Amino acid sequence: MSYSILTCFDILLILTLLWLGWRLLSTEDIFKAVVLFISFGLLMALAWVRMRAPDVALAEAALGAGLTGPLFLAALRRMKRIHKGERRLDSDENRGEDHEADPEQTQAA
Amino acid sequence: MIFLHADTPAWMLFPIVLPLIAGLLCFLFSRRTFVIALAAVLANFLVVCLLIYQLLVFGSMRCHMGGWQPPLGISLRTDGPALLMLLMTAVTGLAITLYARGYFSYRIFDPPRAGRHQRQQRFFWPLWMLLLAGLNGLFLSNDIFNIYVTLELIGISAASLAALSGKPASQLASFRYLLISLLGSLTYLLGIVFLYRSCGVLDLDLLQNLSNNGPGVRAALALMSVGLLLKTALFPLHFWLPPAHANALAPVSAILSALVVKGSFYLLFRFWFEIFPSTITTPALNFMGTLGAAAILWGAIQAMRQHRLKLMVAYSTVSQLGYLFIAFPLARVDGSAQLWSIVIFMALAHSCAKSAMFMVAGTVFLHLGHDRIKDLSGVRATLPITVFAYGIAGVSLMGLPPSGAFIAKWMLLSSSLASSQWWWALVVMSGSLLAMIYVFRVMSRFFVIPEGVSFIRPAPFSPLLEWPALALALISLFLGLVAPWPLHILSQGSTALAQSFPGGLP
Amino acid sequence: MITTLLYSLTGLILFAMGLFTLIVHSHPLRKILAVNVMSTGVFLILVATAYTPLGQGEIDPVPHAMVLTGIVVSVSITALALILACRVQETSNLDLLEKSKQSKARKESGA
Amino acid sequence: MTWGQWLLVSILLSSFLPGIIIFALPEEKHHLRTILNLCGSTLKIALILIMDTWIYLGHSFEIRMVIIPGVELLLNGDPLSALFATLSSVLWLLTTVYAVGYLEESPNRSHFFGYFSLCVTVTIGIALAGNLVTFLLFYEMLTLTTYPLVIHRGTEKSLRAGRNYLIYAFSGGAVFLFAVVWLQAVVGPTDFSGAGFSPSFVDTHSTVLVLIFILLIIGVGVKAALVPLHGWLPQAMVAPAPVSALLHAVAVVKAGAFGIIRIVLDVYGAQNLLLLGVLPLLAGVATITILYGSVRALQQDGLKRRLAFSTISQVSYIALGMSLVDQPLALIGGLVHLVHQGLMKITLFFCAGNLAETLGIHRISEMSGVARRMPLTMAAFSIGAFGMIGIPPTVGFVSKWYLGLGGLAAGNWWVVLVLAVSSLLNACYFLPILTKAWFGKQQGPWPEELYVGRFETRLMLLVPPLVTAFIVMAAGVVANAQISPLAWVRFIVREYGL
Amino acid sequence: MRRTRNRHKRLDGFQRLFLLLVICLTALLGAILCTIHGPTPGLADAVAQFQEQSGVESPVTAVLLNFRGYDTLLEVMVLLLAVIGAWSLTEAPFPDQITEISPVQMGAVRLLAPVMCLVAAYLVWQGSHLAGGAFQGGAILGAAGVLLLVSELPWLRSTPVFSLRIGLVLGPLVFVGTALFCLFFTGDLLGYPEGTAGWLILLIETACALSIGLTLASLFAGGRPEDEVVLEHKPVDQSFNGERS
Repeated sequence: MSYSILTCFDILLILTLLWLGWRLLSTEDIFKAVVLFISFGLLMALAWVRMRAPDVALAEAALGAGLTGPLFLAALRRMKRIHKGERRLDSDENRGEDHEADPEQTQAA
Repeated sequence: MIFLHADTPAWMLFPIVLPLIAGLLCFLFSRRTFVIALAAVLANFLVVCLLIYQLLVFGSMRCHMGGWQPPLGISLRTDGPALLMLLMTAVTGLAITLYARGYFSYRIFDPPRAGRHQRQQRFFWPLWMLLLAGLNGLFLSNDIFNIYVTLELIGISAASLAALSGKPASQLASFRYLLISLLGSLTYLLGIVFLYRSCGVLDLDLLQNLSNNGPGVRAALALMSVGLLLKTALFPLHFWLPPAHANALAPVSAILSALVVKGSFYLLFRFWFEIFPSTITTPALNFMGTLGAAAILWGAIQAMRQHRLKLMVAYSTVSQLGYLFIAFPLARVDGSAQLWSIVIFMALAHSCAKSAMFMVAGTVFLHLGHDRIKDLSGVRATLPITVFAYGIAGVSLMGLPPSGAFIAKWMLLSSSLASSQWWWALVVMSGSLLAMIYVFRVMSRFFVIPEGVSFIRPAPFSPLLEWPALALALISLFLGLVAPWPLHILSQGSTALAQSFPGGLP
Repeated sequence: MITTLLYSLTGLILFAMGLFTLIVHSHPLRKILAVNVMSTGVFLILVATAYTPLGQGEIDPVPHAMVLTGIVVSVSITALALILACRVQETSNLDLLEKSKQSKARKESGA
Repeated sequence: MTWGQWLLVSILLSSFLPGIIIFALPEEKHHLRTILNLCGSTLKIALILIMDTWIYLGHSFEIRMVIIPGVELLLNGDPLSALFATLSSVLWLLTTVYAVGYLEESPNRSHFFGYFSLCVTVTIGIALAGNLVTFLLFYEMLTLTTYPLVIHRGTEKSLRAGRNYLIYAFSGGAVFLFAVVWLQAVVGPTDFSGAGFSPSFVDTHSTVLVLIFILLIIGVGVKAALVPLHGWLPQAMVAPAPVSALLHAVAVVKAGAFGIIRIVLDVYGAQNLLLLGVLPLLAGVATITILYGSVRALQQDGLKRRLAFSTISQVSYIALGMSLVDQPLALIGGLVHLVHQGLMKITLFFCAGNLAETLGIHRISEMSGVARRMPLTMAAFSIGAFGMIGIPPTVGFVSKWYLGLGGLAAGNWWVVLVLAVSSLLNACYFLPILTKAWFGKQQGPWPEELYVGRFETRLMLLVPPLVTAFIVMAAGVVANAQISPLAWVRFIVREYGL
Repeated sequence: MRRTRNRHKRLDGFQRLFLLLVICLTALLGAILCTIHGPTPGLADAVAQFQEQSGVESPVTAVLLNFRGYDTLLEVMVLLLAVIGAWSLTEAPFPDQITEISPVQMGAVRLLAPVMCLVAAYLVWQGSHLAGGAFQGGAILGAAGVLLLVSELPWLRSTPVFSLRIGLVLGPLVFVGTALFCLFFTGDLLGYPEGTAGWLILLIETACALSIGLTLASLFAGGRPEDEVVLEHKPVDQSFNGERS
């Protein structure tokens, strides 16, 4: 009888996972997708526990959700800032590193 | 204390561990990185020579990591093909290391962008050393999951190297390269999952002995092959290769074209003909051959149409990789021993010739500031050695005698004619002719004397830029003359190979 | 057994969804997300393979170790890919800016 | 290694090493370069003469190197290779002298002479090749080493010519490679043994063997400029005169012709070819080429172009001789023409180069009265032209005589007809030049008078054509003597037991 | 963005074809998966058999750091490679603006960071017998690093780069060093001498956890520190770039 309860839990978990996965891949807003991805990761941790893989669950919770999420958010923020056309004035490397395709400039140098 | 003797299997650890440590040190220290890298590459070369000696004297060896026998532990093994690939990596790597030194010191001399060039050099060495470790690990590994880790090691370092030039085009290409290589590794990993599920072991020897032929193994082999094909850039999965290779720095292009694609190809070949020979079918072989033929022709035609030297060389890589696959359908006649010699020869010759060619392209780029093919006139007089190297490398790419590629093409032709599959022979011949056209299209530009110039002074001589390319080109040219040696090494320790196909495939 | 199968199929579907998104969508972040979903799918199949219900024997730890390795690798590649994606945007944006500036300057000098 | 093997190696090295050193020499050291060149070529002649002597005395030597089963490098000194090697080395010495004079003060000489030496090395390699694989090796290398010479001027026109040359030559090479591999797959190793493969294969594989023969002839026919594979040759005239001389008389065209000889005599063997019945095919192609080349030569005004078409026509005499392989006399005619045509054609090209270099004359219409300005050059030219027409006592007559006799002996009256028509045509395109040069009146100043001095032109340009012209006469006069090309060819034919 | 939306709304021909292909392949692979669930032993028994000798109680840790320690060695390299790659690409971006950090947030950081370090240490320690280990501990450390980075603590920017590099390389170096040490003592790479396995594994795990934490935090920072590449205007080495005579 506990078997059937477990199976019900399994099916519920799987459906949620699939739904989250689908949403995060298809939602139009990238930010929303990232948030969904974090929750997907947390749910995955649950799935790992269910699979009797506590090591993987810990790693998933810490790495998958805990670090990948912030990484995505940071990248998103960085890209948005680029999108606004904001420019950093400090480093020379950002000033178009493509001089090499430009013969005049190289020869002048 | 255990001391290393000539017959100690532990020697085979050094080609992996030495570059690994060198990579760490190169990252840790910002000075003398070249010296560290050079020491590692030289030591690697010596150890590989020792390993070959070991193979010739004591035969194929296994080295068990941590003393754990498979299936529990990971093992490395040396055999003929693996050692030849190691040798190829060591020789090409040595030349590339020297060339990279010349390349960077030439560029750093250019004050306005010295900072950027300094940074490129700063990160080139650790990335290259770790890539070398990954490649050596890949060739030696005998564990299917360990191969996955080495693949990732190679993929990440290769993508980082490809982005090193900092040009937007190179970064975009590198991003795609990273994703593709990731996709390839994931597909490969999925294959491992299927394999583990059906066989329950990860060691290649055990997998070979199981000779499981069920649908799980078939699916696994298909998945792994697709993943590796993505990384090998076989037509039509080659789309990522030309931009990534052509936009990178010249030493990086040489590494990517000469070594990285060979790694995944080597695996693919090994899986097909050594580990799972009973799984493959004639239609699959013919399919691969067809793709290879398409790659030869398509790559060569694209190479002919390019306006930039590096792009041309990159497309030529696409074309040359096709030759490796066109050998597949010939397995039905010759068994895998002959096949190994074809592909190994092809790989060796191509690796040397192609890295020489990318070096030439880089040197020309450094001197002219561009690599537009139509404006290359007069280079013959400015960089005579470089142009000579280009010519010789071109001869090798065309497969003219006595280059190593000629030997490979000869074997291809005779196998295909002997098995009355003459259409493969026709493709090989037309591929050579197309290669002639694209090689000499550039060559003739080198020879043009610009209008109104009677005498061109040779450029300042930079030995480290010019000699490595020439040396590699010469090696690829004379590889054909010393063919008995590689064949001898190849026949060593691959007795299992010969037995696995007693009378050829069904 | 049914549990193993259920989770394996889920992993496979996740892999397929990720693959489809990776090829079809063009936004770099979405591509990276897709790759992450794919890898999660593969890991799920692998762990499900090792699963044995409680009290029916030892769990095979090798796939778990493999998945741990895989997770770490995938995190590092994700981080690298994200930074690379940012760089692509930065440089191409700046490149566009430079170019428009140059063309503007050319126009002005021409006028 | 035995001394004979050392001899073979040193014959190759005697031009290879100077070539490599010349590449490394700086541009300015032209004296050192000249000395190197001359020493190398003299040494080579000496070595080859030693080899000839020993071959005549019945020794034979070979170097064999097995690369993979089926691919062997084999260098072999036999009478036939001695013939070609001697011709090449003698003409190389003369051409070197000529080239030194011709290229005085022009740029990129170290480059030029480097490839020049390599080119001769490769030609000698072709002569010494002991099997089809080795022949193929040197055959492809010949294309590579001559290409930089063809495009030496670096102009767009020369690049175009070079491209065409490459496409023709490498396509031929590819066909040849294909045929060689196929032949090996059918009959096994293809050493130049003198007898050809076992006749038993003819019964079992006759269609395939015919096909392979056609492919092989196409492969070498590109370099031998058989119609319709001749397109590259007239275009390659943009190269400097020594190069043209080399291409036409010594290296490229001759390599093709030599290939035909090897295939007919050594690879297939006369008996097998007769059994296969492919010789009429070769005869047909040769006839068409002879007549077509002559007719086209008639239409040309450019002196070098006319000579080029004349080459196309003349080289096919060799093919014609080979197609009558069962007739020893015709065989002698064809073989000896290998030498004779080289001597005559190199004389003509030297003279054409002299005219261009001294007076800037490139066209026949500009040649009126030129003999009064350059009598010695035109005398040499006339001897060469008479040889081409086949007037006794020049060597051209000897070749045609033997070919004709051979044809008659076989009852092939058409051979004589072809020879007659071709000689007539030769006369038609050479005699007007001669009359114009000797008896015409100078019309206005020369196009571009570049040299005024004690002699009619630079001494180094003048001597080589005089020497070759002398040989053209002398070899014809003493054809029956102990030492002459003809005598050696008879020796060869004896060796082949025909 | 707009382009993505458009594409998303309606799939074009190629995409539909691809969808079909993916569905077919998935179905095929699923079917194969269903057929191969047969009883394969896996390596559970082998691991259990040698668990005693591995020096740790947790089977996963035993596989990770003993039986298949070589994999883990390479994997640690992969992590380091990601940092090298990231550093080679770009500098760490500057924050939008230096905002005053609220005392509440500061307090939270003051409280959380040490606790996280403690948790990390505990995870590494318990890795030998329960779930946990270098990766999990390192991840927690990395999270702590992220927390510090987000709070824009000024002293973070003034950390000498060389020490950062040492920290990053420490784990891999200790790992390789231990592996070589074992090689010279037992003749096997990572073949721990009798009785020392537990301690050596703990050593490796501790070093790796530190490095992994630093690595993850560096990856979060998004690029190399500012003064990573110091300009050296040294003349080109004459021995390598001599004039052609």
